[in-house]
Amino acid sequence: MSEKKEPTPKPTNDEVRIGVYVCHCGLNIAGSVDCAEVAKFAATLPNVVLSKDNRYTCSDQGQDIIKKDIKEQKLNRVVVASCSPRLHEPTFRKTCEDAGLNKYLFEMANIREQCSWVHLYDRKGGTEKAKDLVKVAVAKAALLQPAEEIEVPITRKTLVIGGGVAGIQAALDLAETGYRVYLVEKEPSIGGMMARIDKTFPTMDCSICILAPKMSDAGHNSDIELLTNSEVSEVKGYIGNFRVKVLKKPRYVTKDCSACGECTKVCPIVAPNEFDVGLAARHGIYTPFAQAVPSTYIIDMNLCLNKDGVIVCDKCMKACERQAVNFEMTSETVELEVGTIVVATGADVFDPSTLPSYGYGKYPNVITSLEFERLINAGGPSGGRLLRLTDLQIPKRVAFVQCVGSRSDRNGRLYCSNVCCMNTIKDSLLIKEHWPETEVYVFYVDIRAYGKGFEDLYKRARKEGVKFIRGLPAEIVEDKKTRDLLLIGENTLQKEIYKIKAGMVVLSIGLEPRKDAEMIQRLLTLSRTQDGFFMEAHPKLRPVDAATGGIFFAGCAEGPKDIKDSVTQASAAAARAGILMAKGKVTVEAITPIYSPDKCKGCGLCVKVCPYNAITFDKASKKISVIEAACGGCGTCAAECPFDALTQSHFTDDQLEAQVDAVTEQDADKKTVAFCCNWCSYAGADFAGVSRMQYPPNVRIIRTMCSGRVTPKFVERAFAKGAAAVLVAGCHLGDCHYINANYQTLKRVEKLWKKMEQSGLDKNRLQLLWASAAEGEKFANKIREMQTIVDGVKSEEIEKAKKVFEKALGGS
Amino acid sequence: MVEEVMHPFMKYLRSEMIPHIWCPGCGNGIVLNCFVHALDELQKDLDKLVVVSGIGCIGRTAGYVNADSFHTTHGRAVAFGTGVKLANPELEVVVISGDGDLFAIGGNHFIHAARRNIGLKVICANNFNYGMTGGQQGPTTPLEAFTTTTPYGNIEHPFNLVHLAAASGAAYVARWTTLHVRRLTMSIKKMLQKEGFCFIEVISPCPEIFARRNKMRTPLEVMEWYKRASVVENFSDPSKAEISPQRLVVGEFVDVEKVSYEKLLHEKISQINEKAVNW
Amino acid sequence: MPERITHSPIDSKQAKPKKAEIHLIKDQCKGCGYCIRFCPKKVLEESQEINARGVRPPKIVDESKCIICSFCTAVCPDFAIFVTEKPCEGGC
Amino acid sequence: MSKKALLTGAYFMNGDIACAEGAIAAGCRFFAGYPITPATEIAEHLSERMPEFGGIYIQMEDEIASIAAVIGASYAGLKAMTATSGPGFSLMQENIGLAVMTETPCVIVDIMRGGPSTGQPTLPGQQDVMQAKWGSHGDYGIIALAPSSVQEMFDLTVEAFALSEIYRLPVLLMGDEVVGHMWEKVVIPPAAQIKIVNRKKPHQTPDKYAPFMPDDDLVPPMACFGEGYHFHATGLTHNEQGLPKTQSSEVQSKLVRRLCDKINMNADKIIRYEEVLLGDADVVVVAYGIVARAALSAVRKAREAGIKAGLLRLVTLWPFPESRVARATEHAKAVVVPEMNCGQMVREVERVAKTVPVSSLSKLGEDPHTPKEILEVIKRCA
Repeated sequence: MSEKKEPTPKPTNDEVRIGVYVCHCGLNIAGSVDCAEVAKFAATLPNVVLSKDNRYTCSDQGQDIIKKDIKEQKLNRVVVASCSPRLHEPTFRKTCEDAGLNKYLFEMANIREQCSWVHLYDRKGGTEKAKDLVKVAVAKAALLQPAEEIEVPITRKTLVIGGGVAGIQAALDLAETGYRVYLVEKEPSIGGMMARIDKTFPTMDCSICILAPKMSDAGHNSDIELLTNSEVSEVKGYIGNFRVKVLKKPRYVTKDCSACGECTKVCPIVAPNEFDVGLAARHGIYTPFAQAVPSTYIIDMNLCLNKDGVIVCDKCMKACERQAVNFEMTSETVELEVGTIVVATGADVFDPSTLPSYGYGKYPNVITSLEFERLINAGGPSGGRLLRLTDLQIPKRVAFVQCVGSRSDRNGRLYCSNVCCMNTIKDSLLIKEHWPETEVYVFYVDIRAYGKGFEDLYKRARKEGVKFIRGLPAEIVEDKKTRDLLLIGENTLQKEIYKIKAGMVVLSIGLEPRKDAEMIQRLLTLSRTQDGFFMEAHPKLRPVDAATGGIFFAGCAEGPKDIKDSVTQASAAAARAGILMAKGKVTVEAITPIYSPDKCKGCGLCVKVCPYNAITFDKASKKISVIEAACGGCGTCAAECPFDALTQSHFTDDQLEAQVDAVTEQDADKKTVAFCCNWCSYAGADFAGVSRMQYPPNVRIIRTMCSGRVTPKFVERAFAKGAAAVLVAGCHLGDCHYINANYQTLKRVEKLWKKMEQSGLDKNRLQLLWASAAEGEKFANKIREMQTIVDGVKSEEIEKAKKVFEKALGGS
Repeated sequence: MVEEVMHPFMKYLRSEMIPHIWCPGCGNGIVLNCFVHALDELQKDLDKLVVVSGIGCIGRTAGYVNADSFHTTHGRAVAFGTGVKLANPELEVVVISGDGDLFAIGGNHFIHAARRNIGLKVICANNFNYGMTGGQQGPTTPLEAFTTTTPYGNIEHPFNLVHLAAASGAAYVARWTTLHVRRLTMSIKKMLQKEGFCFIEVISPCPEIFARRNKMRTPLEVMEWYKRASVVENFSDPSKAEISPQRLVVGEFVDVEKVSYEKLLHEKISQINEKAVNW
Repeated sequence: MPERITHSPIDSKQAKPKKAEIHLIKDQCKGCGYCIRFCPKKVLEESQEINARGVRPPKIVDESKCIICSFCTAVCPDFAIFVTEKPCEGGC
Repeated sequence: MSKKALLTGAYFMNGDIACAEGAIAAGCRFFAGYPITPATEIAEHLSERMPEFGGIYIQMEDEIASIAAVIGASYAGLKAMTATSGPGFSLMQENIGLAVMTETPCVIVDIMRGGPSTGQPTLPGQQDVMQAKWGSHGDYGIIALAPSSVQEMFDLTVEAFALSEIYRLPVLLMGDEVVGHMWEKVVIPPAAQIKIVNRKKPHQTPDKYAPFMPDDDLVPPMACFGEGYHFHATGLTHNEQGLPKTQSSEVQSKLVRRLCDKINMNADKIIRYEEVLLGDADVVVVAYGIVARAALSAVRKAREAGIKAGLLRLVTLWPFPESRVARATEHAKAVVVPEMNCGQMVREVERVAKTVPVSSLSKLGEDPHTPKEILEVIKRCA
C-alpha cells in the first residue's frame, strides 16, 4: 500500500558541511538576542563551514542566500535559527529541496517562541540560550541523513460530522467536486442551528428559505449519504485511510414514510418540541419541523408507550397506510472507509439559568434569543406573533440584554460570541417592522458590528428608534401583578443608574463548545484551545486544518461564527479535503522506524507498544516487519526496544544523544534538559512564547514527535552528563496525538523515578508534564518550578547521579 | 363509566357460549380475542370462514367463533381442514388448536400439510402441557419442567415448533406470546391474507395447571416472564429461537411466496381438461 | 438538541387529547389482572367488590388519564373491558 | 369441455376399478386415501379419473388423515369417499365414529384381506364384517354392503352414496380381495338409470337453522360450510344446535338413541338381499360377498341331486336383515353359513333362526369356498 520514491539517495558519507543562518525576525529575535554574536559563535562549531545572520531568513532574499550557499559552498546540511519549526520548517525544507538538498538534511533552532519572546528582558541569558540552541541544532544536523517519504493512497471519500449549514455546505461542495460524502447528523434532521433562526443578518433573508434548498440538495445528491439520528462511535486509521464506525440509531419509521402526518394525529403522546426549545408541542411520533431532511418521521422511544418492547399502543401503525412504522428497528453500526474528515459539529448555546440575577427560568417573560427566534418565526409556535409567555400578549416594550454568557469569566465565557450583537440588531429591526409601536431597548457592553453591511444595519436600527444603552443590567426583577420586568443597572455613558420596565426581556445568549466536544476530540485525537473549541493546525496559515492529518474544521466547532463565516470555512475545508483527495496520494513523513534485524532478539515488545499495529512479528524468523504506511511516526517502538534494534528515522538515538551532549557540554549543573512532544507540549512552549510569558532561560528543549519517543537512556545520559534536572513533557493522557503512546512515557518515567529513589537520588530532578498546546501558562509555570529545583541541586548530588547513570554513556 | 354494554367483538362470538370455559388468565381467551380482532380489522366475510379445532381447552375455540366451525377428534383438525380446503378452496380454513393436539397425536398431519403447503392457517396455543386432562407432559414441555406425569422433572426434549414448521415447508411462520397482542393480531391478519400453509405459535399461559407446578403462582407472573424474557428477532434462524426462563425469542421467522397445494391442484386439473379438449 | 427546556408549549395548534369512556363488563371478568398490570397510564386498579364469578373486577381510578390505547381491550381474555371515545358535549 | 364423468357402456374391468367408476357415477368428487393392498387400484384409478372432470384426489399421510379429510370434504359440500383394507380400516375406526357423531355422509370401502394385523395382504377374507358394525367405540347405527361381483362393486358403490346422503352417515362397502381384483364384464348404465341422491338441504333460514334438529325420518337437513349458516359441529355430545352438552344425560341419550334409531327405523328401506329357490328349501344357505357365488352353484348342484336347497344372499350386512332371515329359515331343516372367517355373521343368523340348527362353514387363509365344499355340507345336513 505504500511505495518508496525512486531513486533512493545514497547516504552522504563525504565530509559534513553545515551552513548556519541566524534570523533577526526584525526585532522579534534581535530585540532580545544578539544575533550577530550567535552567528559568530555558530561559526566556531564543528562541521560549520559558514554562519550568517540576516533580518528575515524566511523572506525570498533570505531563502535565496541559502540556496546560493548550498550550491556554491557545497553545503550538505543547513541549520536555521529563527522561529518555531511548527511555523517555518516546511518553508526552509522547500528551500533546501529547491537547491537540490534533501529536505531531511535541514534542522531548525527555535530562538523566537522558545527564546527571544520568553526572555524579553534578559538579553544576556537569551543570547547564551540561543547559542546553546544553535549548538544543539548543529549537533543534530551533523548526524542527519537524507530520507525519502513514502506515499499512501487516499480513499476518495469524506466523512462530514455535523449536518448544520457548515456541514451541509462542505458536503455539497465535495459532492459536486465528485467525491463521495457521508454526512453524519446526531439529530433526526439536518439543518442545525440555522434552521431554527427566523431571519439572517445583515440581509434579513428568511433563514429556512435559503437553507431548505441546500438541505434538500444534500438529501437528494446521489454522492451524499445522509446518516441522521447517528453518531460517530469509532475512528481508526490515519490520513487518507480512516476507518470509521457510525452508530445509526433507530427511527422506528422506515423510508416508506410519505410524511403525510396521519400518525401524529392519532399518537396519544404529547411532548415539548426540542426544535422549538419546548415552546411548541410535538407527538411521540413526529418530524422536528416542516422542512426536515430526511422527511421521514421518527418515534421518540423514551416517551412511546411501547418502549418496553411490547406494543401496547399501535395507533400510529394503524394510521400509516404505507406501513412505515416498525417497532422492530434496532441500532446498527455502519462501517465507513474515508480519506478525509470534516468536523462541523457546531456549538451549543449558553444556559442563562446559571445567572440568577437575570431571573431566567424564574420569570416567564425572560426568554433567550433562541426562544425569541422561534417566537418570531412564522413557522414557530406562535405563528410568528411575538407573544410574551404570561399573557400571550404582544409586549409594549422589549429589552435585549447582550453578552449573556460571553466576555465574562465570572458569568460564562471569556470570549466574544461573535454573533449576538448583530443578531440582536436584526431582531430589534424585526420587532420594529411588525410592531412599530413596541419599544425596543438594547443593553450592551459594546456593539461589535465589524462585518460587511453590519454597520449599516446598526445605523438602521438606531434610525428606527431602537434605544441602545451601554451597561448591562445588574439585576432584573418581576412585577408580580403585571408580570412586567424591571431592569436595573448603570448607564456607563451617562454614568447614571437606570431602572427600565419592559414587558419582555430577551437574553442574548452566547455560543459555547458542544458538550460532546471532548468525545469528538478523543475519537479524532484533536486538540482544543483554552475556550474549548477545536484548535486549528495554525491560526493564520492553516486555519481550517486540524493538527491531525486529513481532518478539517467547518463552522462553530472551531469557534463562534455567523452563517457567512461558517459557510466560507465549510467551503475552505471542502477545498482542503479536496486537494488531498485530488492528489490521491499523501506522503508520510520519513520519521518511521529503522530496523536492524541483526540486533533484534525477537522479544516482540515493540509490537505490543505500537499504537497503530504497524509492526508485525514473524514467529518463524523471530523477526519483525514494519508497515510504514500505517506507522504514525511516534517512535515509541524505538524507545521500547531494549536492544537498539529499532530507532526512528530523523529522530535517531545518535541524533538525540548528540543533542543531549550538546546541551550538557557546558554548565550542565545549571540547566534543565527538556524533551517536548511536537504536538502538545512543544506547541505549548511556543504558545507561551506567542503570549510573551516570561520564564527563566535555563531550559533547553529537545523536540521529539511524541513523548513516547523519549528512551530512558536519554534521560539517564542527561544526568550522567551532569544535568541538574530533566523534564519530559507530553500531551495529556487520552489526548495523545499518537492514540496512546504517551502511556508508555508515563510507564518509563515512573520506572526512572523508582530507579532514582532506589539509588538515593532526588526524583524531583526528573519532572513529567502533561501540557496541551493551549497551556502556555502551565508550561511557563513548570519552567519556573524547574528553576527552583535546579537551584536546589547540590554538586554532590550531581556527581552521584553521574555515577549512577554512567552506564548510559556507553552510547550506541 | 358505563356498565353492561355490548362488547364490540361480541358479534364475532356465539353469545350463548360466552363466558367461555377457560380459567382466569388462560391465554386461550387472548388468542381468541386477537383472532376476532384480526377478523374485525380485515372485515372478513364470515360466511366464507371455517374454524376447525382439535381436542383440549383451546379446542373449544371453534365453538366460540360465530362462523362455520368444526370440533374434530384428537389431532385430526389439520387433516379435516385439508379436506375442507381442497373441497372448497373459496373457504378460509383456520385451525386453532393446542401444542399436544397439533404436535403429538396430530404431529404427522401437521408436517405433511406444511410439506404440501396446503392453504390452511394454523394457530397453536402452546401452554407446554395437556391442560384439560389435568396437566400431563407433552411434546413442548420444557426439560426439567414438572407436570402430573413428570413429577421428577421432564427428561424429554421439547419440539421447537417454529423450527419444525419452517423445516416442514410452511410459507409463513411466527411466534408471539399472549402479551404481544398487537403483533399477534398483525400476524394473524398477515396470515389470513397469505397463500399457502401458515403457522403461528402463541406462547400462552396455563396459570392454573402448568404455571402453578412450575413456580409461577399467578397468571401475571407468567405474563411478567414473557415481558422480561421476550426478544423480537424477526427472520432470525428459527432453529435458534429458544424458549427459556431467561430468553424467549419471538418474531416472524418465515414469510415467503409459495404456490399453494390447492392452486397447483386446480391448475393441473384445468391443464388436463385442456388436453381433453384436444383429443 | 442540547439546550434546557424552560417554558411549556404555548401553541394552540396542538389538538387536545380525546376523552375516554371505559366500559367494564364486570360479571364477565375472571380477575386475571392483566388490564390493571399492563395499562400504560395506570388507569385501573383492583376493586373491593366481588362479582358474579366470585372475583374482584378492576375499577377505574382516573378515567381522564386514559389515552384510549385500548391495550386492556386487546389483552383481556374474557372480553370484559373495552374503551370508547366519549361523545363530546358541546365542548368540541 | 372436459372428459365425461359417467362412462356409460359395457366394459371388462376389475372390481376396484368398477368401485371407482361407481363412485364417479354417483357424483363422488373427493377421494382421499392411502395405498394398501388390495384396495390400491381404487386410488390409482381415481387419481387418473378425478381430475378429468374437476374432482379431487389426494393421497394423505395415513388412513386416519384420509377419513378425516373425507369428513371435511363432505362438510364442505362434496360427496367423498376413501378406500382401504383391514389395517387401514382399523385406523379409520376413530373417525368413523366422528362421522357417525357428526352425521357426515361419506363412503368407506374396505376390500377385506386376511387378518388379523397385516395378515395376508394378497388373499381374500371376510374377517372385518363385525368390525364394520362394532369397530368404533360407542353405540351407533351403521350401514354396510357386501358386493359379490364386479358389477355389484359398481352398483353398490352408487347405492352406498345414495344411502349415506339420505341418512347422513358413513356407509361401508365391505368388498373382498376377490371381488376387488377379479375381472368381469361391467355395464355402466345411462345417467337416467343411475339413482343419484343428494343430501337434504335446510328448509329454514340460517338464523332458525339448528344443524342437528331431525325431521320425522330422524335425519337432520344438512347445511354445508360457506353457505352462511354459521353452524357448529362437534364430536362431543351436542344438542340440536350442535353445541357441546357433555354434562347432560338427557342430551346424551336423545342423541345416541337417534343415531341408532335413524337406521333401525328405516331398516326396511335400507336392506337389500337376493333369494334363490327359497320357497320350499329344507337347507338354506346364507352367504355374502364372493362366497355367495360358490354357494349359488352349490345350491343348484344340490337341487340336481334332489336336495331342496336355497340361497339367501345378504347384500346389506348392516343393518342385519333379521326378519327376512327369520322368515327364510323358519320352515327349513338346516341352515348353512359359509364365511371367510371363523364365523362372524353366523352369530347373527343363529340369533334369529332359533328353530333350526345352524352350521357354520368357516374358511381361512386361501381361496374362497368351492361349490363342492359347500355342496358337501348341504348334503350332510339334508
